[in-house]
This record gives sequence, structure tokens and C-alpha cells, in this order.
Amino acid sequence: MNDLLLTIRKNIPLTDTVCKMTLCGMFPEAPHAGQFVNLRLSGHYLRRPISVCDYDDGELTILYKVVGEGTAQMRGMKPGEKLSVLMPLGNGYDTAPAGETPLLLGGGVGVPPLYLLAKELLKLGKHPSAVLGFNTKTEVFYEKEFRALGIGVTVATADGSYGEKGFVTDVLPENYSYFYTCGPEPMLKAVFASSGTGGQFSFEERMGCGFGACMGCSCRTVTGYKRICKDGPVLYKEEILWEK
Amino acid sequence: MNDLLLTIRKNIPLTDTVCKMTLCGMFPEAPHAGQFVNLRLSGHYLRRPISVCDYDDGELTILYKVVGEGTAQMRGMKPGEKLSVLMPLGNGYDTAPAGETPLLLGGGVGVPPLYLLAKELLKLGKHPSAVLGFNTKTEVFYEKEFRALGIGVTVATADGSYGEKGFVTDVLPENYSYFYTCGPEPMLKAVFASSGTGGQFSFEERMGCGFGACMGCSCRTVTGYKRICKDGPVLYKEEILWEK
Amino acid sequence: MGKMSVDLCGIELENPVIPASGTFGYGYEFAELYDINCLGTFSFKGTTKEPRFGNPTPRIAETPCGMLNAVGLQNPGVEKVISEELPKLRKCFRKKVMANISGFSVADYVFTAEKLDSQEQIGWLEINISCPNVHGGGMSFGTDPKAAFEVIEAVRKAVKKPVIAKLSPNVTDITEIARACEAAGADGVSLINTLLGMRISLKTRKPVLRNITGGLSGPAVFPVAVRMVYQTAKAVRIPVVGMGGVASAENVLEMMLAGASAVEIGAENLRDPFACRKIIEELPAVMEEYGIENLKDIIGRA
Amino acid sequence: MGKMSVDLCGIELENPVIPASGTFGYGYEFAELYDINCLGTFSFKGTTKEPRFGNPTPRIAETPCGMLNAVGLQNPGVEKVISEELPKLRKCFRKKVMANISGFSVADYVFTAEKLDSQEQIGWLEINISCPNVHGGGMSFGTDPKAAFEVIEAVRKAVKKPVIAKLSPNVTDITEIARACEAAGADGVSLINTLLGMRISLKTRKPVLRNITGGLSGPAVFPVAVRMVYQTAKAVRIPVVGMGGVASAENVLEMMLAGASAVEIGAENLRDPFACRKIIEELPAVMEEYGIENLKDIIGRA
Ligand SMILES: Cc1cc2nc3c(=O)[nH]c(=O)nc-3n(C[C@H](O)[C@H](O)[C@H](O)COP(=O)(O)OP(=O)(O)OC[C@H]3O[C@@H](n4cnc5c(N)ncnc54)[C@H](O)[C@@H]3O)c2cc1C
Ligand SMILES: Cc1cc2nc3c(=O)[nH]c(=O)nc-3n(C[C@H](O)[C@H](O)[C@H](O)COP(=O)(O)OP(=O)(O)OC[C@H]3O[C@@H](n4cnc5c(N)ncnc54)[C@H](O)[C@@H]3O)c2cc1C
Ligand SMILES: Cc1cc2nc3c(=O)[nH]c(=O)nc-3n(C[C@H](O)[C@H](O)[C@H](O)COP(=O)(O)O)c2cc1C
Ligand SMILES: Cc1cc2nc3c(=O)[nH]c(=O)nc-3n(C[C@H](O)[C@H](O)[C@H](O)COP(=O)(O)O)c2cc1C
Ligand code: FES
Ligand code: FES
Repeated sequence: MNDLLLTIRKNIPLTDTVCKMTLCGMFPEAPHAGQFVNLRLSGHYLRRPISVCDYDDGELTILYKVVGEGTAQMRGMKPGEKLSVLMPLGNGYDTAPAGETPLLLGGGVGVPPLYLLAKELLKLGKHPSAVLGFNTKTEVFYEKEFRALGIGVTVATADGSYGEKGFVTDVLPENYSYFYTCGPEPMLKAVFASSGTGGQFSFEERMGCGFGACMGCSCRTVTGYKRICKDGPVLYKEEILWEK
Repeated sequence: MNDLLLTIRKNIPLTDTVCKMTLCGMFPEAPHAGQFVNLRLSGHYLRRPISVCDYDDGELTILYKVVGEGTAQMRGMKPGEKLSVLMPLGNGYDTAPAGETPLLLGGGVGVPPLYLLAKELLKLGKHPSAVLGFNTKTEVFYEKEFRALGIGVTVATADGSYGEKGFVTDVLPENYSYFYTCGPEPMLKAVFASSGTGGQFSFEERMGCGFGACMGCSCRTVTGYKRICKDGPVLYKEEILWEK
Repeated sequence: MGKMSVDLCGIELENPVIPASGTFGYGYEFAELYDINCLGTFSFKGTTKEPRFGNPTPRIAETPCGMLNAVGLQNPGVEKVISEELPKLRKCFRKKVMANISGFSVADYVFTAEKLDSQEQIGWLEINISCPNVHGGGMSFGTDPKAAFEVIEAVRKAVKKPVIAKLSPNVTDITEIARACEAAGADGVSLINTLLGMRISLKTRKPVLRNITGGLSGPAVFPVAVRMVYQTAKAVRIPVVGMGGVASAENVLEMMLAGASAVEIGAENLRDPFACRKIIEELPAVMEEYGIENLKDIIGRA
Repeated sequence: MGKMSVDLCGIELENPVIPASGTFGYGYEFAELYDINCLGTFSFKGTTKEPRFGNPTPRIAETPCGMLNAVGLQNPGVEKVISEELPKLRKCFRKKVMANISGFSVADYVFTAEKLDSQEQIGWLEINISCPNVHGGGMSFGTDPKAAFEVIEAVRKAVKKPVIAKLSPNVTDITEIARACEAAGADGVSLINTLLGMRISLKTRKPVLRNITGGLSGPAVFPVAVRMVYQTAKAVRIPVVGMGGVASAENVLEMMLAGASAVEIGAENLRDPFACRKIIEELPAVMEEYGIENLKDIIGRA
């Protein structure tokens, strides 16, 4: 983990509420798919955790949805402005058990981390495909970018206004070797219930530190307590205990 | 009083610690000499009160000394940045009793408000002269600007490294009709003790609001309690009660 | 009755926004800036039996997301408030105003409250038993349930208008004090007054405030205030007026969800003299954003 | 003895900077980032007799200039701390460490304290009688002078190492509790733990924290902490460890002027994992700026 001062290169809207920000600087440590960064925003006490969507030597891409004060502030930031960024954080996805035809299941702003994962899997010679779920047509983003990787992409919208109608779990392909998923909790639960193979889930939790120091983000798992920020955000299907 | 959003036009150092900032925007109400503005700085809860040094339609000049966090932040601000400014505040100097040859006595960052006062007195056909006191040569500022008004200017430095040696009270001219002063409290007390004519003093106090609402800045005077921010910062010699 | 209106001890407020005592003077500084009749009401500067200059300066210090004040109840005394301030106020404010009252003995409180009770302009008597900035009075009433009971009972018996006890947050259990006030007949409670704090100057190595300590207010205290309003609203049946760090329409809604029937706004008026008007103007849009049709519906619903 | 060194209950600290319990884990997350031997010492995560998962999530909420936490003393229990955490810590920290201890009964506290007292690595036992996030324990000891006396006396009798009582700010008079701890034999007091606070989400209309309330820390509480340290340092003769909102070398000096012999830094470690190292590095320059030759000279000098 490093505390980096990165410069915003681009900050553009993809949809009404989702924006893409690219940041450049020196990266002593390359992030892996499923890891996240923690951004310091002036006027906000806590940092904001955002998944790594893409990374190339010297450039980091994040996609964020404007949901509150901090992300609204991010939307207003201009190229050239600097951000203090702690990264890379978290364990990231484990590509070892992927098999030949892993499936990536993303919902809303759960889509971003799967993009870098697709790239990593392709580099490993795997044949990933992706199912991207959104509420409605106007909220769809990154379909083109996924397709540009040359992988199979299914888009589903809950209201059927674009692509397939339904949730990601309604349009699962017949065969896949393993799955990787990230999205809202109801979706994760549905994936958990309907998936036939092993897989990995990326979770969100309110964080104090993001690097394992405060126990703010703990959850119970089959193998004991885990910190979402440090021992996660990715958990194996076998470990998960759903609470509530 | 208005809450204005002004744009920084210039922000340049005059000495190691004193900077000059000019701000432009729409000014519904012109400030008078001795009035002040109250600046909002991001990350600081309270506004910072600073005297009006100069004002021309559409441009406001302030001089500030870097003494703490807020003024240090101001020094770092760039042309084009915007500032929320409450102004004009306070009573300002009363030019009515000036007489023909009023004397302006400024010490350190007490000098700025006297500049606009000199201009106002000149406009009224008076013949002001100024004594500007500083600690040492490197701290001298605005001598040239005062001289450019065509008035008599004496500079005094406490260590004699520039101009006359001594405090402003050591170099008072023989004759003057009235005086106006602003500076550190020990100087004000010395002026009070040594001046033969009537005069006006501008005071500083820690402020909550700057416009008379909180009673944070009250002082006792001969004529009752006064709020430095609203009933001051300028008090007549006759009203002053020195405390402590 | 508009969708922003609320009831405070039997008097309807057009909206729940009330500038807090000590941050709005007797109203005219603000009346010069905007028509203050847009306010629900306002609570005027803490008034005592005798005139007071208050504490020596510096009385103000800055803190992270907040400020300290040690004004010490500067006010012209109840007689002058009635003879000079209220008549001036009548010209710019046509609603009922809240009288904020402090004292150094039960008799003081009763004296001042009786005087103000007789003024038609006044709607509520907010009895400040919590000022941390005066020595030998004020806060001691607010930190001991017995003393709080005594002063509120005495005032309640002496006056006709609704009595709102203003509580100190500098206590182990604010609900204990609130219940004592309720038992003494208070018609409402308001909270929080300032948290006792202090700053020291590194340059002088002395406290920034001449009074050494002062009262902390501003957004820094907001979470403490929300917690105390929440606890108190669950502990008493009388209305709770919430305050402490409120700086936005969103904060007003959060206070109401915590249990506040109306919301006072203090320090924010000092940073932004237009704050209360802005908040009132923004409330309808923010209510819509969060699907709130009627403010009354959300009081204490968290 | 350097110009930054201070004495804490008979053990010399190279400098007064101590990461606060609960914000520094058992040290290794930070040891991966920098050599933590630069610290005066650090106080490890609150340890209890039994392992605890703590409270359900969300456990964290943001506030103006601060945060709420309701972790609820998650820890692996004293046995595992001794068998697993301390041996790991020994590899990256060669100074004495401060053990932070919580419990739900006097017997709990004594049990845990005795176990940790026997560990050579441990320099001080910081007895947390002030955790606001656990039900039926923790804070109730810290809000009642009799209970505080009882637990500190029992621990003091059972152990050899210096006992530091960690006090709650959620009380009417913190000096009363501090004096009770001193009378019970405490070798020092540390303060403040977190102020009880709460946030409510407008989206869900429910408290942000599953635990409803949580502990407020960060710069927002700094003025309250300075005030309590100042009052406590005047009320007791034992050393006071100051904390609450410290985020800079300047804040460290202010706490020491208020009366702190050493200074703990909590939430700032979470925003900036390098915070304590930075503060230690900046201290000499800031001391020079304010003409401070020796830190020991300024303790309680405000
Ligand atoms: C590991 C991880 C990866 C994430 N990746 C992405 C991503 O790639 N794109 C994206 O748009 N969002 C992502 N999120 C969610 C993102 O962190 C929140 O949307 C964001 O923090 C909201 O900040 P705000 O100030 O706009 O909202 P506010 O509600 O104003 O924030 C208040 C506080 O709550 C926290 N908070 C609010 N929502 C969440 C949340 N869902 N998860 C964690 N903390 C929250 C904030 O960080 C802040 O501390 C991720 C969250 C986590 C934990
Ligand atoms: C009516 C008036 C006019 C002034 N005019 C000028 C001017 O023209 N040029 C100039 O350089 N300075 C002027 N000052 C002083 C100026 O306000 C302070 O130097 C400035 O507020 C310091 O802010 P800081 O954040 O750098 O210092 P910090 O010490 O970090 O500030 C902490 C707090 O103390 C307040 N404070 C600190 N010093 C003073 C002070 N001397 N007076 C009032 N409040 C203070 C700050 O406003 C802030 O609230 C004036 C003050 C007043 C009251
Ligand atoms: C400058 C100042 C003066 C105050 N004077 C009084 C007062 O006279 N009577 C009173 O009951 N409260 C007084 N208060 C407390 C406020 O009314 C309010 O309870 C407190 O500031 C918390 O609200 P806030 O955080 O919105 O400021 C004063 C507060 C400030 C900042
Ligand atoms: C996430 C978190 C966990 C904490 N856990 C403990 C704990 O286990 N034991 C304890 O005595 N204090 C605990 N505290 C309180 C801190 O040690 C400290 O007293 C408090 O946060 C005030 O300091 P700060 O404002 O610098 O954070 C915790 C604080 C935080 C923020
Ligand atoms: S957020 Fe601090 S441990 Fe995970
Ligand atoms: S600063 Fe508020 S009345 Fe002067």
C-alpha cells in the first residue's frame, strides 16, 4: 500500500450518475483486479473506497456513481487537480481457480472491477465472458469497452429497455467454469443461490481505514472473522455467511 | 452588507510575510476607509476579517500578513480562484473632524486601511500626511503607494534600518489637525498617550460573525458597550477605555 | 397548514427553522439583510435580570468544524429588552418570538420570565439552564436534575406561556435532566447548548479565550446533538427542539428524524448571515428528494 | 534523553506520540508501512477476556471533521493476544507496548490485566472504563466514580505494571472520575475516549450505524479533549495521557500545554496511515518555531 498523490487526467460522465475518472502518477505497486483505492476528498473526513476498473502503467481508471456528497464532489473535479490516493487495497480476485471459461457477473457499479479482471484472465489465456446487469437502458455503461476486449458480453436490464430483460441471474449462460461477481447485495445473494460452480464475490462495507487497522468493516465467514478491506473485499463462495 | 463571490485578480507578496490581493466582482455597496471585509476560507470555520486597503469600482485591494493557517492558505491562492466575502463591514473612519492637516499613523498591517483613508481625505480637499511604522527595513511596504498620492510620508523602523529610527510616536510631526491610527495595541496606546489632538483608532478583536450578531467582539467604552465589528472597528479617542 | 409547518407547544410554526439564541441578536442585524418573517420563529439573545457585559475578550476561538464562544450572556437586562429591543423587533418581525432567559438563582429566572411572559410578542420562554460561560450560575442548574426541576417548576408556576427548558450536553445522562424538567411542568425541552471546550495558543502558551473555556458549537457537535435529541425524544412526551451543528436542510431533516419537532440553528448564522433563509428555501426540494410529503410525518421516525 | 523524550509512569518514551487503541490494530498493518519503532509506544486494540466479534456492521459513519465508530471491541481474546499477537509484534516493535483492556465485570478486567501484566513486552496497562459501544459494561464503569474506583483498585492490586485508567468524556465532571481512579491507585489516566454520537441516513430514515449510536472521534472533539485534559491535569497528581482529535504536531503541543505528559493519536491513523510518523518527524521543527527546547518543559504550562 502506498499513499500516492495522483493527478486527474480525465473526469467524464458515462451516464447521468456514473462517471469515469482517470488518474496518472507514479505507481510503485500495480493494482490487481478486485483491489480498490481509497480517495481523500477535501472537506470529508473519511476516504472514499472505489474499485480499480483499469490500470496501465502510469494510468489508473475508476468508475464511480454519484450517490452522496463525496461522489458529487468528485464529479465536479477538473483535470489537473490532485488527489491523495491510498492504493492498492484489498486482496483482489484470485484468478487461479478460474478454469477455462470463467463468467463475470456485474451489477451497476459492481461492473468496474470486472473489467480489469477480464483483461487479467485474457492475459492468462482464459476465455471469460461477461453478464452486465443494469436497471434500465440509460444506466448502461462500459458495454462497448467489454466488447472491445473481444469477449462475449450479455447486457441485461431489469425493465427490459435494453439487452435482455431481467436480472443477471435470469440470463446466466449454460456453461461456465467458475464465476466472479460484484454488485448490490441482493444480486450477490441471487448469484449465490443460483450459481452451480465455485466463485468469488466482492463486497462493500462502510470503512474507517480501508487497510485493516480499525475493524470497522468486519464480517463473519465460515473460516472466522474477516475484514472486508484487507481480507476482502473478495470472498470465496465457500466462506460466505449471509447475515440478517 | 452583502455576501459577494469575488474573483482573485492578483495575489502577490510585498514582503516576506505581507501579501497584496486584489479581488474583482460586482460591488453593490462601495466600502469606506476603515471598513473591513470578512473572507470565507475553505477548511476554516470562521471567516477572516481584513481591512479594505483600496477600492475602485470593480476592484478591491487587501493587504494581509501571514500569521496563521488562514492567511497562509490565502497566500497560496491563485488568480481566478473565488472567495466568498461579506462586505462592507464596520463603521469606518469618520472624515468629518479631520481638519486641514490630518495625520495618519499606521503600524505594520495597520497601514492598509490608511491608504484608502488618505485617498478619501484628498478627495475632500484635505492635506493628510502619513507616518508608517515597521519593525525593520525588510518589513516595509506601501511607502511608494502612499508617496504616489502626493502626500508627506515618514517611514520609521524600530531598529533604524530604514527611514527614521523609532516608533511612530517618536517621529510625530509638530503640527497636525487630527489623527487616524491603526496598528498593534501597544502602538495604539502610545499614540493615545502622546497625541495632542483628537483622533480615531481602529481596533482588532477575535470575531464570531463580523456583523454584530454574536457579541463576540464587545468592548467597554466611555459611552457604553460597543461591538468592534459593527460599532467599530474605529473608535473616537474620547470613547476609549483601555482595559487590562 | 403547509407541508413544512410544525406545532411547538400549541403554537403553529410555518416551518421548523429557528435561529438559536445568541447567534441572531434581537433580530435586526438580520432584518436589514432579509425579511426575517420567513423564519419559523427565532430565539433572542439570552436575557438576564440585570444588564451584563459578559466576559472579557477574546471571547471567540476557532476549532475544527466549529467554534468556541465565551460571550458570557452579554445583554442589556430584561427591562431594556422590553423597553427598547422588543418595540424595535415588532417593526420587523410579526410572528411570536422565543424569549431566551438565563439567571443565577431561581428568583432571577422567575423575575425575568414573569416580565417577559407579560409581553404579547413573546410566544415561548426558553429557559437556559445550560450556559457554560458564566461562573456560579447557568450550567449548574442544567447538570443536576434536582436544580433543574426546581428552577423549571418555579418558572412554570409563575408564567402562562409555554416553558421550554434548554438543556446542557455536558452531562452524563441528558435524559435524566429532561425527565426532571418534564416532571417540573416544562412544555418542551430544547437541546443542545454548547459543549464545554478549550483552545490554547502555541504562540502565547495561554488559553485563546480570556475565560479559559468556552462553548463548542457548529457542525463538529452535530452527531452528539443528534444522539441526545434521539435519546431525549424517546425519554419524554413533551416536544423536543433540536439543535447543535445544523447547517443545511439535510441536517434539519436528520434532527427531525431523531425526534425534533423544530430545529434551531446557531453558529451557522454567524458564518453565513443568510443561512436560515437558504435552509428554508431549500427545504421543499430536499424533502422531495427524500420523499417527505409533510415534515410532521418524520418527527422521531428514525 | 532527547528533547522530545517524556516520562510515562516511570518508563521513558523517546517521544510523546502514541497511536491510540483501536486505530492501530496490533501494529503490523503499520509495521508493513514504516518502522514503528519511531513511536513513543502504542496502545493496542482493546482486549477482553473472551474473543469478541463486536457489533454488526455498518460500524462506521462519517461526521463533520470526524467519524463515529461502533466496532464494539472486536478482538481475539486475551489468550490469543498473548499466544499469537504479541509474538508477532515482538518481531516489529522492540519497545514496551501499552495493553488496552476492557471488560464487563471487575473480575473480567482483573483476569485480563493479570494475564497481560505477566508479559514482558508490555509496559503499561491502559484500563478502558469508557467504551461507549458495548452494552452492559465498559462505559458504566467510567461514568460512575464508585464503579471506576472499584475496578481500578482491583486491577491495581492484582498487577505490577503501571495502570492507566482510560476515561470517558460522556460525564458531567471528568475530574471526579479521574480523582476516583487516582484514589484507587491508578498510576496515570488517559483521556478522552469517544463522545457518544449518532447519524441518521435520510435515504433509509434509519441510524447509519447498526448499533444506533457510536463513538465520535477526530478533530471535531479536539477542543473538548483539550478542556478535559486541562481540567484533569489540574485535578490529579498522576500523569495524564491526552488524546481526542490530535492530527498534527501543533495539536500534540497544545495537548501537552493543557497538561498531557504524552499524547495518543487515534482516528488520524485511519485517514493517513503515516500520520504518527509524520507528526514525530515534524515535531522538532514545530518545537523550534514556538521556541520549545524540551517537551517536558511545556507539560501543563498553559
Ligand atoms: C471495496 C469497495 C469498492 C467500491 N467500488 C466502487 C466503485 O468502483 N464505484 C462506485 O461507484 N462505488 C464503489 N463503492 C461504493 C463507494 O465507496 C460509495 O458509493 C462512496 O463511498 C459514497 O460516497 P459519498 O460521499 O458519495 O456518499 P455518502 O453517503 O455521502 O457517504 C457517507 C459515508 O458513507 C460511506 N459510504 C456510502 N456508501 C457506501 C458504500 N456503498 N460502500 C462503502 N461506503 C459507503 C462513504 O464512503 C462515506 O464515508 C465501493 C465500495 C467499497 C467498499
Ligand atoms: C477589523 C479587522 C481588520 C483587520 N485587518 C487586517 C489587515 O488589513 N491585514 C492583516 O494582515 N490583518 C488584519 N487583521 C487581522 C487578521 O484578521 C488576522 O491576522 C487573521 O484573521 C489571522 O488569521 P489566520 O488564520 O492566519 O490566523 P490563526 O491564528 O490561525 O487564526 C485563528 C483564529 O483567530 C482569528 N485571529 C487571529 N489573529 C487575529 C487578529 N489579529 N484579529 C482578529 N482575529 C484574529 C482568526 O480570524 C481565526 O478565527 C484585521 C483584523 C480585524 C479584526
Ligand atoms: C456566540 C454564541 C452565543 C450564544 N449565546 C447563547 C445564549 O445567550 N443563550 C442560549 O441559550 N444559548 C446560547 N448559545 C448556544 C446556541 O443557542 C446553541 O445552543 C448552540 O450554539 C448549538 O447550536 P449550533 O451548533 O447551531 O451553534 C450561543 C451560541 C453561540 C455560538
Ligand atoms: C475505530 C476505533 C476503535 C477504537 N477502539 C478502542 C478500543 O478498543 N479501546 C479504547 O480504549 N479506545 C478505542 N477507541 C478510542 C480511541 O483510542 C481514542 O480514545 C478516541 O478515538 C479519541 O481519539 P481520536 O480523536 O484521536 O480518534 C477507538 C477509536 C476508534 C476510532
Ligand atoms: S476499514 Fe478499517 S479494518 Fe477495514
Ligand atoms: S463579531 Fe459578532 S458581534 Fe462582533
